[in-house]
Amino acid sequence: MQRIGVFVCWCGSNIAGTVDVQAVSDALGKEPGVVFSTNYQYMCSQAGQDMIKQAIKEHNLTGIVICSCSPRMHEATFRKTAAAAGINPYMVEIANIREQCSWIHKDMKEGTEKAIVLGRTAIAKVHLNTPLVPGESPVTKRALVIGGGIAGIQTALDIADAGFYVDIVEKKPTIGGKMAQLDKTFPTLDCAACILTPKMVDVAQHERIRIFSYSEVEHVSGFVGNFDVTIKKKARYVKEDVCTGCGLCTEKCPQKKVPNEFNLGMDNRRAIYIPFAQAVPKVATIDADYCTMLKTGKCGVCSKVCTAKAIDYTQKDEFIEEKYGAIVAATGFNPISMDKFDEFAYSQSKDVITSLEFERLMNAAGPTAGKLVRPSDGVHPHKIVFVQCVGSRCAACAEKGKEYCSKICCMYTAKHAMLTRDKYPDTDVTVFYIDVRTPGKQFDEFYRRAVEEYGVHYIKGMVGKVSPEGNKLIVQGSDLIANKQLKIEADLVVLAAAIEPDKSARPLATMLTASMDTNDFFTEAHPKLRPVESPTAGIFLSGACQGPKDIPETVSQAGAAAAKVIGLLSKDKLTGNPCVAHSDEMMCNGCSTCEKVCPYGAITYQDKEFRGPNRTTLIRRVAQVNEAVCQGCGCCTVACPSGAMDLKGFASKQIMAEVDAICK
Amino acid sequence: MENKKDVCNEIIRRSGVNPRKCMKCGKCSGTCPAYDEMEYHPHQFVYMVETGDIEPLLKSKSIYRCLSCFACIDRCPRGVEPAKIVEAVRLSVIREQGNNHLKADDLPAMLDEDLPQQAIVSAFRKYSK
Amino acid sequence: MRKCSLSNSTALFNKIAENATLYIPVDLEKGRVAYKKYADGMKMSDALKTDRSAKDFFFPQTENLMEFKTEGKSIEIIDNRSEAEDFVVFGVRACDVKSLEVLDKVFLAEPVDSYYKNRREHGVIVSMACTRPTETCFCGTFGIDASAPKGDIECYKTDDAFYFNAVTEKGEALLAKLDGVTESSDEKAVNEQKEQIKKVLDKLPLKDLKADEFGADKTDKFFNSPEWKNLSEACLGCGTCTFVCPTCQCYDIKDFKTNKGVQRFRCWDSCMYSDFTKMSAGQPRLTQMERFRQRFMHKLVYFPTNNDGMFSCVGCGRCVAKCPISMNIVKVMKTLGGKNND
Amino acid sequence: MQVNEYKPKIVAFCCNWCSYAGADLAGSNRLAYPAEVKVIRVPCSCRVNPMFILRAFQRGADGVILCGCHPGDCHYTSGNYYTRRRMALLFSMLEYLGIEKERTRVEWVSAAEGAKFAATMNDFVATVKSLGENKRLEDLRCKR
Amino acid sequence: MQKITREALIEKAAALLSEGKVDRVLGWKSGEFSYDVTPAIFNNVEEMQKDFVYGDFSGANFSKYLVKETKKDGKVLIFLKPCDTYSFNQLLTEHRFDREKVYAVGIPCDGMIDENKIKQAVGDGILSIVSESETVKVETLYDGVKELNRADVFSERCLNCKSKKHVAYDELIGEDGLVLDSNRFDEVAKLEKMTADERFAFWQNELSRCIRCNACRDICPACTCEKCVFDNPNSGVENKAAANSFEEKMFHIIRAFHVAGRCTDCGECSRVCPQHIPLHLLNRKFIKDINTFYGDYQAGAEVGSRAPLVNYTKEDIEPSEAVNRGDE
Repeated sequence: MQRIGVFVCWCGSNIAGTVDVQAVSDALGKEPGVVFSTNYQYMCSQAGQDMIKQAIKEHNLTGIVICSCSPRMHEATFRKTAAAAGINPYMVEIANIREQCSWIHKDMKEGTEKAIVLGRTAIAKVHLNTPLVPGESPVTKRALVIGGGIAGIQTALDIADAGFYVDIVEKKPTIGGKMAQLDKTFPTLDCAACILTPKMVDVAQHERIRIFSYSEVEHVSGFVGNFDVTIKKKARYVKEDVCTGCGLCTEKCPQKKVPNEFNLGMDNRRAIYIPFAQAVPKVATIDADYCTMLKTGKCGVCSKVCTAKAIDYTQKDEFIEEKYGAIVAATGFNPISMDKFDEFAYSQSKDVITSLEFERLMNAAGPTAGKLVRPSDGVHPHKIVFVQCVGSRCAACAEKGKEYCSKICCMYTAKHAMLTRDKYPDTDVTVFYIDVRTPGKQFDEFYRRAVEEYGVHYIKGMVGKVSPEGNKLIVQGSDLIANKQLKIEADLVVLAAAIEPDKSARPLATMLTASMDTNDFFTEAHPKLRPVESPTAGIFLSGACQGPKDIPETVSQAGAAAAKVIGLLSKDKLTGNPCVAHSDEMMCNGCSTCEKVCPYGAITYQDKEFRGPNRTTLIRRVAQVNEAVCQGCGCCTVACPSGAMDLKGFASKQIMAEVDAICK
Repeated sequence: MENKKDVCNEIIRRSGVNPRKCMKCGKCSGTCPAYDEMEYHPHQFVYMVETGDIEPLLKSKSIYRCLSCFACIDRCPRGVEPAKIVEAVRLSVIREQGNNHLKADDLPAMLDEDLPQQAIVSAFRKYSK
Repeated sequence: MRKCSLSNSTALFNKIAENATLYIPVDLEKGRVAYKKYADGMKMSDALKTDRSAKDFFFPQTENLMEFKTEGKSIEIIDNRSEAEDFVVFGVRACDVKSLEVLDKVFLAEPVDSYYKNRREHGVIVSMACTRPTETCFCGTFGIDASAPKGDIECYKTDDAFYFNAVTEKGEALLAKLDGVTESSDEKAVNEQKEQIKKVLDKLPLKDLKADEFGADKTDKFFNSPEWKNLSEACLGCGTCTFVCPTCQCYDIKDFKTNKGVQRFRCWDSCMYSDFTKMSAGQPRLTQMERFRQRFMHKLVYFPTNNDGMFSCVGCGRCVAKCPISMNIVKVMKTLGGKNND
Repeated sequence: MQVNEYKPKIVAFCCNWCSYAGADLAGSNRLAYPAEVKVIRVPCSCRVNPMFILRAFQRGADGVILCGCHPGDCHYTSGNYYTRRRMALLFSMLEYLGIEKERTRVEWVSAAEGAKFAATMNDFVATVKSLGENKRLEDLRCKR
Repeated sequence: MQKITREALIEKAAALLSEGKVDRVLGWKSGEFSYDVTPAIFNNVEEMQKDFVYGDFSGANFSKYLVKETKKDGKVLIFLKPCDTYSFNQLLTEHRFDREKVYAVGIPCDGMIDENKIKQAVGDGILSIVSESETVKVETLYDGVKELNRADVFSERCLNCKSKKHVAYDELIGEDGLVLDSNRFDEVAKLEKMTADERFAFWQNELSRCIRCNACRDICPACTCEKCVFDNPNSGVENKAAANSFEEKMFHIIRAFHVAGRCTDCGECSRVCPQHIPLHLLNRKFIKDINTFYGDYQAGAEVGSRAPLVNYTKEDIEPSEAVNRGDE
């Protein structure tokens, strides 16, 4: 039996104005288990708190009920008070007789009666309270960033600069991501490589950053502060630490017909390659799908020409196990496939290209060395049509397009149009748009410049059909303002393809038990207030894997994610919320129902040995809650049919006692 | 006019199309092969039904210019299905005139040997609901 | 012997109901039969057995024992026993009549269960012979004569009349009150019916089931039989057999917290339940096999051991008909009872 | 005099993050609602077990209302979605058993919706009042 | 449909036992009468030849026994009727038994007979029941042989059979059937159309008969908790007998809720209820609602599927709409 002390606060006249506090403390003093009951002007004041502390000592109180303002206001205060007097802080319950009583009721009798009921309810709960101790877990002071694009790079740099170790896992042979493929960036038109490559070099040279390029995350277990991760370092058949990146092998390799993915297949590379000149790490990689030596055992040219003796045809995938305190997902995006958009003739004509392909065509390091020509015949195009929202805002057909707005297309299309007009004033540029969306610093000004200074034709309407005719492309679309259907003879058509999360994100999310939305974007813990955290503790989100983003947004989110990681890693120990779920193993039947509703992946199952009747042993599958991961929502407690799952601090019995007390 | 609203609702009900889904991109009109024959165009059909300004459409010949090729349905990014609206509008007019219900039995006599299958089906869609 | 023509039965029932609450078996929807409080004109069922036995009248499934009223920190104990009202249960079959004898052994032995005794004293049993016993009946196994059940009043229903014979003082008193609606009669029709019933009993499929192997002091013989394992294998551990049984008398005492205090009540319990007789060290019988064995050993061995050889099964066959998996005392007896039952 | 005015007992389960804060806000703004409403704070609406709701009726509650964050705004991302399914099914079942459907309600109240909280409670109490005492899910023992 | 005989099953079991593929057989054992068939373990063919039966009263769903059986050594042979296979899958989904220790043979089923319907039709003293293709011959003590229409004495769940298709087995005897369009929700719909008062009266009458024997729970393949909340003194709802109509309702509502989305509608609860309470109408209400609100879902149709109550969509129906939809 608890020894309960009741403390009724007047809150000046806030409570005492409509609640007879003396009557409340008298009535509650008569409740079973209550050994001390009093009231005071301001319980939260130093004097009030001292009164509580003294009563705890004098009356050997084991439980405290404070009838005062909302627990959202002063629960923490009174818990500290209790702790200072030597009793467990979770033995305190608050009866909210201000916000939910005195402030809403005008009648003294009514207010007093209700306050007594609320007090009795809190007493009923305290009777069943048990001391709770928050769990502690150590923090591994190392972060893992998955994805080496601008998002991952920025996050890694920020974390490392704060003094923590960071590993970047990048599935491609080099870091850099999509930004490395871009030509110029809006709205300032500075060259993407000029601002990205120095950061790549910073990463490479940073003493606290390790890059696992050509690598993938294979397995993740553990929880916030204590993740165990297995990284698969794919065999690149080149010794990374020996290769000097001289590039001789990539010139001598006889296999010349490998589509160059960096240029989106618009030109070819060798079977051994370095994706681009500024690659980090600048190390060659052998493409096992094309290498004659690896496929037939006959060739070995690269090995012969390599003076550093870096080639190793026997290399195997390597598995690295490492512990991390925090994991950042920065898996980025890809343009969606245009294969299903027959109406735009993408697969029929080489001269219908995506914006990313256009980006490579304009890039000085691209397949045409920056010269804008038609991919089909290398002729300079005089008429270019840009089509916006291809696959974006497309709700009709899920396998074709995406329901969301891809956000970046309006701006890069304006950029492409402007750059084209700037470099080739003889080329006529038309943009079909549904809406032009330019919320961003200097964004609308940028778009207007494209129209006003560069003479880009913007037509409100959508292209219905593109049909190749001879060496021209007939673009049929509507002009909604003129209420006309247009047929434009174009030399080149550029499609602003929607973007989607990288395909690797879904399996990764499963490994991380991080939730995703239906579009495979990672969900954030709170859309407004916790935008860079996953609901799963210790998992953070950076860049377009959380939703479409442009570079400035990505960089700022990357910094924010880094700040969150730094905040986590700077702690030596994590103190959990003790009000977490726990499973009574004697009753659990291992049905996995609770696991399915847990938004945090805090529940796992284990085969455990139990003592059966008559000296037998039984092995049963039972649920276990990881207290460091559980956030205490209690969803599992209701999902569990056997009642094995309960929530500390909000136990079923406690809530039922509250119900009983209210209905008395 | 009260009646106008009823007609619109009836068209919406009959076609099963929700014109509010339209984001006014104009892809339907950009796609339509009969565009130039029309006074009002597919995106306008949808808009007119949405706003209830249906009278001019009912009177317009445009609705008979639609080939029921369904290109607009196929291409519409929002799944609005303008051709179904056109069809429902046509039906409203036809029903008003009392020319409803083409009987299947009457058909063979009217059929041309060379009439493509698709056109028969389309005609059914157009005239015999 | 008194007689009342069936055409006069409403008058008879009304007469009984004048002085006491009368319960008669009534046909309900979907072939169900239950005792109902008699109201004018109600028709008595001809069914052999009620779904639940007459035990309910004397030992109901839940029964309030006492109350505690709490006010602040004080507690008041309230004894809410009161004198039961007189009642008559009409048409109790031989097996159920016998079951009351079994219950008496338990509840009327020291210490006397005053709640049970109170009801027993105020209840009059009008028993009725079974003209159409069914295939699940085996009361004969326990020496019960379905043709002559001995309630407070024995009653025989023929095609045209009820015949009554008072057996106990209570019965005589009741029968005397019915003089206005009954007439004197000889025993010819009754004797004929008894003969008839005996012939039917001889044709019952379970007529040869013998209980001789069982009885007092046979614990050692059966307790460790390997057959228990197979017999209990399919048992679900539900309480159907227990709750339809007219002789099962186990109960649990529980407290229910009301808004003003505590109500202490008892309710039937089942030895088949895993939470039966929970003690500080847990349940004494941990496996379903042990619990299963307990039930049948109690009926066939332990009870006779403590009660001069009286079995606590009356062969009513309710458990035979109701068990979800069709495991029952007949199968147990045949399996364990060896040679006599093959 | 309103001596005999019927005062229903109403139990309101409120999630800690939205609805309880909404109730607090109603208080801060002095938006009155009947004193018959008593709030039980739970971490999330998904903590509310159907057993708690039945328990309340057993103990003499005349109405039970559950308040949680708006769908999509759950502090725990998805708790209220589960609540929505559970309660849709439970309430439908209670209705099926002939229990007045107006005695149970789920309402989404955000931390900013103090006014909605008060209005909801006013409406709910009025509705329950018009139904009268809960007879169909009561346990008479509790009233002794 | 192919009629499965006792001999065919014994033959199958004999083969599997002799090949060493299974160590024992979970089957139906004959009883005193034609209808009192008991689930039993057979360790060899001789035992089967002696007591094994298969027929109109082999209705018991054995899936739940696997929880216990697979804790033992060796492999058990189980015969599964189509409806049993759903429970089988559902139990697997919930990790309740070890699939490796089971050899499941699917057997077709054309419906099982409800002995209560026979008893109602012929009265007391059933001596034997012999089933022929369309009829059932019942020999009675008092009225000689009576002939009944087989279809008239089918159990409720068989009349409303949802599927003749096996969704799980290692081996199938005979041909597989199809998932059927049953009218199993008609009764529920009928109740929904009643007024609240009528529904209340209906359930009050039905549930008031409950004797809390727990047979419905204990036979239920979805009720495999180590300890049921109603048996657990710490759960706050534990009770051994319903003291009043509230507790009767409480038990049945919570039980139905706990199996909602997991109940395969095997109908065992109603079959075993000694008080003949139509418990399936509670479970089916949940199934019907789930189908209407969240799209068709058949528990046990596939292993590992996510039950509707542990799932959601952002567009789910609001509880307020849900109760109003029930009126329609």
